[in-house]
Amino acid sequence: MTPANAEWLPAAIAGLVALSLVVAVLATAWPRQAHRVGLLGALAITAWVLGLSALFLNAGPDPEAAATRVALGGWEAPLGLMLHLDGLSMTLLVLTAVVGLATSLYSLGYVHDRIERRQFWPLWLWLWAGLNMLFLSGDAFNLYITLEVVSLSAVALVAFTGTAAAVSGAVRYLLVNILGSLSFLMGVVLLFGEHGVLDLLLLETRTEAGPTERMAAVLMTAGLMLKAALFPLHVWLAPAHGSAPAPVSAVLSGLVVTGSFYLILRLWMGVFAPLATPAFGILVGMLGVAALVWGSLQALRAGRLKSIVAYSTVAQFGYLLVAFPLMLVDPGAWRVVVFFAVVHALAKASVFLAAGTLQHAAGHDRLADLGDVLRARPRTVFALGLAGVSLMGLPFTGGFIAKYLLLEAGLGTVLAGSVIGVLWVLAIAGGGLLAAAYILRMVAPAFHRGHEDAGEAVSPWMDWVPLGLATVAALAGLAGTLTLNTLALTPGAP
Amino acid sequence: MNGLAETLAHTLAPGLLYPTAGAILFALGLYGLIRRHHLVLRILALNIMGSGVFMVLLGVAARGEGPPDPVAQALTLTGIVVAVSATAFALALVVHLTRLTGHAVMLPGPPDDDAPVEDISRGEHHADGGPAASDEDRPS
Amino acid sequence: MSSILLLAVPLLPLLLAVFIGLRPGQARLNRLVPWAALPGLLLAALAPTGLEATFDSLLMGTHLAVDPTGRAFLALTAGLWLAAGLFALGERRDDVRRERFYVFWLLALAGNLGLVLAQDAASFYLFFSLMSLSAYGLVVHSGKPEAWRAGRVYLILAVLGEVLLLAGLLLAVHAAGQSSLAAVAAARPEGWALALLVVGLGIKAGMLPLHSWLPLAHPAAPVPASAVLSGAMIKAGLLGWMRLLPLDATGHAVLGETLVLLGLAAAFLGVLVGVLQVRPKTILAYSSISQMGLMTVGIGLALLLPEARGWLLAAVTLYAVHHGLAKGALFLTAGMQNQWPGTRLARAAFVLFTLLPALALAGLPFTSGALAKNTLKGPLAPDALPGWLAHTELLLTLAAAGTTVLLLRFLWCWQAGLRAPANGLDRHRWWAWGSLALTGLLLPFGVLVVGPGGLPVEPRDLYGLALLWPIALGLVLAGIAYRLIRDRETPRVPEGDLAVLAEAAWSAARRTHRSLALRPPRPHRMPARLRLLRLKLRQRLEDAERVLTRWETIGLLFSAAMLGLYLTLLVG
Amino acid sequence: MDGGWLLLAILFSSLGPGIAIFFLPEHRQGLRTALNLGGAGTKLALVGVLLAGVLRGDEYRFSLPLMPGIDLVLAADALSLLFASLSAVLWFVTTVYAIGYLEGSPRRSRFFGFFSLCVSATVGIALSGNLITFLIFYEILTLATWPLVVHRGTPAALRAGRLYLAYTLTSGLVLFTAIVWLTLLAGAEGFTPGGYLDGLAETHATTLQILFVLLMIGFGVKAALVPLHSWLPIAMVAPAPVSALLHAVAVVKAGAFGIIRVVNDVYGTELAIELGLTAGLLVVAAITIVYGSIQALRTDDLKQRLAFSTISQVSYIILGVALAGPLGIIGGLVHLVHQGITKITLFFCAGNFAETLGIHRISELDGVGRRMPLTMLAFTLGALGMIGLPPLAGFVTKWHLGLGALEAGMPWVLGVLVLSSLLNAAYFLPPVIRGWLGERREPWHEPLQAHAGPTRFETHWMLLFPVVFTAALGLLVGLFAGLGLSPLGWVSLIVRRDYSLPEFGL
Repeated sequence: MTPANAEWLPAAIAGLVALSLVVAVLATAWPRQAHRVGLLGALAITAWVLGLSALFLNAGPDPEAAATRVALGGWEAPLGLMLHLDGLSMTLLVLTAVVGLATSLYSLGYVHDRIERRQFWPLWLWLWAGLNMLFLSGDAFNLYITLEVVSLSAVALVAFTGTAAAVSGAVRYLLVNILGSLSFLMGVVLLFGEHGVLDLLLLETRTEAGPTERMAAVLMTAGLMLKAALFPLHVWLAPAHGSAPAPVSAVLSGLVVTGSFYLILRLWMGVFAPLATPAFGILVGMLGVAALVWGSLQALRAGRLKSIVAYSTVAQFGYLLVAFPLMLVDPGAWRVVVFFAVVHALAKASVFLAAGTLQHAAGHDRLADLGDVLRARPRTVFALGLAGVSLMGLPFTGGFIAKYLLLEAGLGTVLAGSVIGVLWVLAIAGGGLLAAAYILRMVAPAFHRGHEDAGEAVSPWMDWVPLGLATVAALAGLAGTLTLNTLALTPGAP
Repeated sequence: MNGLAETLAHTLAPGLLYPTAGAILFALGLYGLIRRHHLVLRILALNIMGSGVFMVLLGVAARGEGPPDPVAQALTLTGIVVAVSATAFALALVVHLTRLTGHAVMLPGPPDDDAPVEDISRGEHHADGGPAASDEDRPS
Repeated sequence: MSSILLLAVPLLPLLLAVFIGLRPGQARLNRLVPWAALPGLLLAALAPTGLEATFDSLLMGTHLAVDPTGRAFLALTAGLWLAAGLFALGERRDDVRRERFYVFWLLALAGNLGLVLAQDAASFYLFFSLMSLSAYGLVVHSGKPEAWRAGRVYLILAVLGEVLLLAGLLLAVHAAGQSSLAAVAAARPEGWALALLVVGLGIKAGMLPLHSWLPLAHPAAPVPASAVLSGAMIKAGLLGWMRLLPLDATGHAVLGETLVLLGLAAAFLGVLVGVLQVRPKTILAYSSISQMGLMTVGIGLALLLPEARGWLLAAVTLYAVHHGLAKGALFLTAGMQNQWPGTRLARAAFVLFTLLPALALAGLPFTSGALAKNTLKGPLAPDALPGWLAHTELLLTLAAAGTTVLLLRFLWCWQAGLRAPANGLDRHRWWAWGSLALTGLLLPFGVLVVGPGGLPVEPRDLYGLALLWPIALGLVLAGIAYRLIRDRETPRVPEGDLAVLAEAAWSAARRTHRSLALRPPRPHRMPARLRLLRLKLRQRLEDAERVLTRWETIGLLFSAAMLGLYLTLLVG
Repeated sequence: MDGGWLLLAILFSSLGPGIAIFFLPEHRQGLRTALNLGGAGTKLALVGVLLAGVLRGDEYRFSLPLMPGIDLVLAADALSLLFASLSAVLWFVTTVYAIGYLEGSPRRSRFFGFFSLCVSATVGIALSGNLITFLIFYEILTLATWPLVVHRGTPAALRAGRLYLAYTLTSGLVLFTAIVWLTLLAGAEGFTPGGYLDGLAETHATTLQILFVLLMIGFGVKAALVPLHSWLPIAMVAPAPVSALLHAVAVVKAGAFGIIRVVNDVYGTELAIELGLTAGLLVVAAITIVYGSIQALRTDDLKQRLAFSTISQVSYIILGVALAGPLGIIGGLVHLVHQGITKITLFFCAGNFAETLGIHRISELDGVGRRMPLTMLAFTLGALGMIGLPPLAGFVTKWHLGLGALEAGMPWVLGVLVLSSLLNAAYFLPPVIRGWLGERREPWHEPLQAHAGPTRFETHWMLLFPVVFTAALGLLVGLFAGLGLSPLGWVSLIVRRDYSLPEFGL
C-alpha cells in the first residue's frame, strides 16, 4: 500500500458513509429542493465511489493490503463498530453507484409532481445510504440495522403511489421483511451468545461447526432468503413491483434484493464457511433450479410487463443459488456469482426503467394492449431488448461472460466427477432459453404489424436513461476481467 | 423427583429460561403472523417475535458469571428502537390501507393481470379504493 | 493466334445470341444467324494439322484442338448448321417468336461446335450440356402440347444423360489422374466409369433403350431444328464414345459385343417401328435410330477388332458425316412439303433434291452411302469374329434393306402432303436444301479426290453389285408390305414407344402413391390440443402462485426451509 | 497489434453506420442511404486492403482480454478472408438491393440498423480467431437476424421468427456448452490449421466425439442439416433481401463456416477421421442433400423451393469438408462462395418477380422472360449453376466434390451427387422453362408501378443491378475458375497450405 492510499482510504470509506447520510438528511430536511439535492448528491456519491474504487484498486494487488477496516470513532472491535471494505463490497458499491445514478437521472423525468418529489427523493436517498452502509458494515448487528434502513425505505417507496394495491403490496413486503429481519437478528443473537462478539472477522476466526452456529446459520439464511425473494419465498416480489414506481422497481430488483443476497454470500464465505456440507449445497442448488423454472414459467404466464420482469428476477436469482454447490467444489466460483449478480442488477434495472417508460407512455403495462406503444418507441424497446439479451446470457453482453463463467464452473464440477453437476449445467444452460422466451414476449409485439401510438410524451431522461443503462449492462462484459480482479482483492476468500 | 427439581431449577435459571421462552415467543409470533388475517394482529405477532428475540438476547447477556454483558443490553435497546419504528411505520401503512379499502387486510397477491395500475409519473391520483379483498384474505 | 481462332468458333454464336437476346427484332442481326457456323466450317477446311490451344484460367484449364476426327465432325457440324440455319431463315420468317428460336439455335450451335473442339473433360461436358439444354428450347418452340410432351421426355433423358456423363467423367478422370480426354481414354475407363460413359453418351446417340426422345422430339421440333438434331447433335454422343472409350490396341470384347448387339437391335427395331409410323418426320427419326445403331455397331466392332480400329473408326466417321448430310437433307425435305414448284425444271430439281439423300442413305452405288457402308464392312472377314458375331456383316446388309423400306415409307407418307407454296418459292429454303443434297452427292468424290487422308477408302467401294441387292430386297419387301396393308388400317406403334410406357407407369405410380403428386409441404402449426394445453398450464401456474402467496404457505415454506437447511447442515 | 486496427475497422465499418441508422428518423432517406452505401463501400475497400495484406504475408491480429485466460481474438487467415470477402461483396450488393426493395416501406431505419448489425456479426464470424470469439459473433448474428425475419410483422413472419429463435437459441446453448467444455479441456486456443486437440486424442477420445456431436448440433441448426432444418423454409416469409442474406451470406453460411472451422482448425481432419467423426458428418450431409432436394420438388412457392434448395446446397459444403481430403475440402470451401453468389442471385430474382409483378409461385412464371428478360436470365444462370452445369460456379464445386469423393475412396458419394443433380434439375428447370418458353395470356399485374411509377428498366434499377451483378459474378467465378484470384484459386491456396501439398489437383 502506498502511503497516500494508507492515509486516504479509511477516510474515503468513512467519508462515503457520511456523504450518503448527509445527502439523505439534507433531502429530508429540505424537501422543496429534494430533487436538486438528490441529483447533486447522486453525482457526488457516484464520483466518490468511483474515486474510492480507484484508491482501492491502486492499493492492490495484495488483498490484505487493499482491504481496509475503519473503526468508527476510533473504537476497535470487538467493542466498536467496524466499517469494512474489500473487493466484494467495493464491487457492489460501484454497482450501487451506477444503478443509483441511472435511477436518479431517470427519476428526474419520472417523478415530476412537486409533492411527490418531496416524498420520493428523501426516501430514495435513504435507501441508497442504507445500501452503502450495508455493503460497508463489518459488524453483524450493524448489518441488521442497515438491513432495516434499506427495508423500511424500500417499503415506503413501494407504497409511494398510495393506491390500495401499492399499499397492500407494501404491507406484505414489510411484514415479510420484518419476519426476515427478525429471523436474521435471532441468528445474530445466537452467534453473539456463543462467541460474545459481533464483528464478522472476529466471528469468522471463532466459529466452528457447532449446533448453535448451525441454528444461527439456518435462521439467518432463511431470513435473508425471504428478503432476497429466493424461491419459494419469493411471492412478495411481484405484487411489490407491480405497483411500485419504475425507478423503485429498478432499485428493488437491482440493488435491494442483491444486497440481501450479498449478505448470504458474505456469511457463507466467512462465518459459516465451516458449516457447509454437500447436502446443503445440493438443497440450495435444487432450490435454485426450481426458482429458475418456476420464475420463468410465471414470467411466461404473467400478463403485465412489470410482473414479467419481477418474475424474471425470481428466475435469475435461481442462478445465484445454483452457484452454491459449484462453490463447494470450486471455492473460487464465488467471484463468478458476484459478477453475475452485478450484471443482472444492471440489466434488470434497465429493463425496469424501460418498462417504466412504456408504462408511462401507455398509461398501463398490460402486455396485451401495449403493442401500439411498443411499436412507436423503438428506442425503449431496443433498451428492453438489449438488457434482455444480457439477461439471456447471450453475447456480447455482460450476461454472456457471466454465463460463460458459470457454465465453466458447472462443467468443472462435472469434470471433477460430480453427477449432480449435470443438473447444474443443464439449469445454467437451459435457463437462458426460458429467459429468451419471456423476453421475446415483451419485445415481439413491437414487431407485429399494426397501429403505432407513442402515447403520453415522456421526458428525454426516460427515453435515454434505460438505453444508457442497458448499454452499460451490455458492455459490462468488457469489465469482466476488471470485476474479477477487483473481487480477488477480498482477503480470506479463495 | 430430586432430578426433576434440579432440572427445573436449572431451567429456570435466567441463562436458559430466557432463551427458551424467547424461542417459544418467536414460534408463537410466527404462528400468529401466519394464521391471523387482520393486519394489526399480524403486526402484533411480529412484535411478539421481536420480544422473543430480545429475550434470547437478554438471556445470552445474563449467561456466565459476573455482571450481565452491557453490550447485549445496548443491542436490545437498539433493537427495540428499530422494532418500534418499524411497527409505527407498519401501523401507518395499515391505517392507510384501511382507509383505502375499508378493511385491515391485504389484497390478494399475484393474480396481477387485472390489478389496477397507477402511474405516478402521469400525475393521476386515485385515492378511492381498489378492488375489495378476496374471501381468502378476509379476517376469519 | 490459334487460341483466338479456336475460341472464336464457339464464341461467335454465343455473342450473336447475346446480341439478338438484347436487341430482339433486328432483321440485320437475324440474317447473321446461319453464318455463325461459318468460322467452324472455315476452321475445319483450313486449319493446319495439330492446331491447339490451352486456356489455364478457363474452368479447370481448358484445352481446345482440331484433330483428324474432330475435323471431320467439325466440318459436318458447321456445314449442316449453316445449311439448316439458312433454311430456318426462310422457314421462320413469319414466326413472331423467331428471336427466341434463334437464341436457342445459336446456343446449341455453340455447344455443338465447342464439343467437337474440346479436348478436356470439363470443357467437353460444358459444351455438351450447353448443346443439350439449348436444344430443348428448339424442341418445344412451337408451344403445342405435343411439343411440351416431347420436350419433357427429351429434357428428362438429356439431363439424365448429362448427369451420368458427368459421373462417368469424374470416375474416369479420377482414374486417369488428369482431365484431358486423350489421357482418360488412354487410362482405359473400367467398370462403373465405362458403363456411365457409354450410357451417358448413348442417350444422346439414341442408343437403345434410351432412344425414345428421338421420335418424339423430331416431329415436334421445327424442321431445321430436326435437321441439326438428327444430323449433328446426336453425333455428339458418337464423338464422345470415340474420344472416351478404350479404343486402343487392347480393345474391350465385352463392351464391343454389347455395343454390336445394341446397335443391331437399334438398326432393326428402328426400321420395324419406323415403318409403322405415318408422320414423315417420325419415320425419319426412327431411321436415325436405326442408322445410329449401325454406327454403334461400328464402334463395337472397333472394340472387338482392335487391330482394325483405325479403319473402323475412320469408317464410322465417314458414316457419321454421310448420315449427317443425308439425314439433314431429308429432314429439310420434310420441310419442303409446301414448296412443290410449278415449273418443270423446278420440279425436276425438287425430285432430284429429294431423291439424292434418300438414295444415299439407302446406299445406292456412287453415293456417299455406298462408300460409307462398304468401308464399314471392309475389315469384316468371314472368320474375323467368333460366335453369332460372325453374321454381323449379313445383319448389316439386312439392315440396309430395312433402310430402303423405311425410306420408301417416308417418301410415301411425305408425298401425300405435297402442295404448292402460298406465296412463292422460298429462296432460303431451296438454297439450303439444294446445297445440302448436292454436298451429299459430292461427298464420296470429295473424299476420294481430296485424298483419303488416312481414310481407308478406295474407288471400288463406290460401286459393286453387293450394294444393290439390299436395295432390291428392300423394294420387294416394301412391295409385299404395301400389298398387305393397302386396304387396311395401318397397325401403329405410338411415337416414342418406350417413353409412352414410362409415362403410363409414372402416372399410375402417381395415382397410387400420392406423395409423388407434387404437393407443397404443410406449414408448421401448433396443434389445437397443444394450444389448449398451454392455456390450461397457464391457469394452473396462476393458481399455484396464488397458493404460494397465502400466508399459511409462506409460513410453512419458511419453516420448511429452515428445517431443510438445518437437516442438510447436519447430514454433512 | 498494428494490423488489428484494420480488423476492427472492418468490423466497425458496418457496425457504426448500423447504430447510426438505427437512431435515424424514418424520413432521413438520403442520409440513411448514404450511410448504408458508405459503410458497405468502406467495408469492401478495407477487405480489399486486408486481402492485399494477407497476400503479401502480413499478420493481422487483434485481441482483447474478456475473462482471465480467455481473449476476444480477431485474426485474418486465408480462410477467414474467403468468407469475409464473400460477405463484404454480397453485402454491398444486398444493401443496394434492399434499398431498392424497401423503397417507400415503413420502418426502414430499424431494418437497416439490424441489417448492418447482421453483417457486422458475419464479418466478425469470419475474422474470429478462436471458438469463443466465434460463438460471440455467432450469437449476435442470431439476435440481429431475428428482427429481420419478423420484419413484415405478419403472424406468419412472427411464427417464423419464433421458430427461428427456438432453433437457433437452443442450438446456440448446445454450442455454448460444448465450447466451454472444450475450452476447459484444451484451453482457449486459437484456430490452428490441422487442429489443436492432438494431445487429447489418447486420453479423451470419447469426450471429443461427444463434443463433436454437440458442436455439429450447434452449427448444424444454422447450416440447416437435416433434421435441424425446419426453421429455414419457414423463415422464407422474410423480405427478399433478408432471405438473400439468410441463405447466402450470413446465417446458413455461418453454420457451415463453423463446421469448417471445427473440422479443419479445431479437430484437424486427421483427428476427425481417426475418431470416425467425418464419416458420420458425411452421412448426415448426404441425407440432407437428398432430402432438401426432394422437399424442394414438392412445393410450388418459389421462395420456399429456393429455401429447400439451400438446405440441400449448403450441405455440399459440409459434404466437402466431411470428405476430409484436399479435393473434397476444396469443393466444400469453394461452394461456400459459389452457393452464396448463386443463391443470392436466385433470391434477388424471386424478390424482383414478387416486387415487380407480384409473382410468388412457380406456376405464375409463364412468359416472365419476355417481360423481365434480364432478371430471368439471371435466374437461369443461377438455377443452372445450382444444378451444377458448366461453366457456372456450381459446376466447379460439383467437379471437385466428385473427385474428392473418389479420392477419399467413397464412390457412393458420387451417387448422392448424381441423384441430387437430377433432383436439382427437376426442381430448377421448370421455373426456367416456364419463364422463357411459357405463354402468358393476360396482362401483368404490376404492383411496383403502383407506388414507384414507370421505370426505365424492366424493374427498379436498384433491384436490377444486384441481380445482374451477382449473376455475372456466378458466371465469371465458374468460367475463370482457373485464375489464381478466383475463389477456386484462393481455396486451393488455403488447402495447399493446410495440407502442405506442393502439387495436387486437376
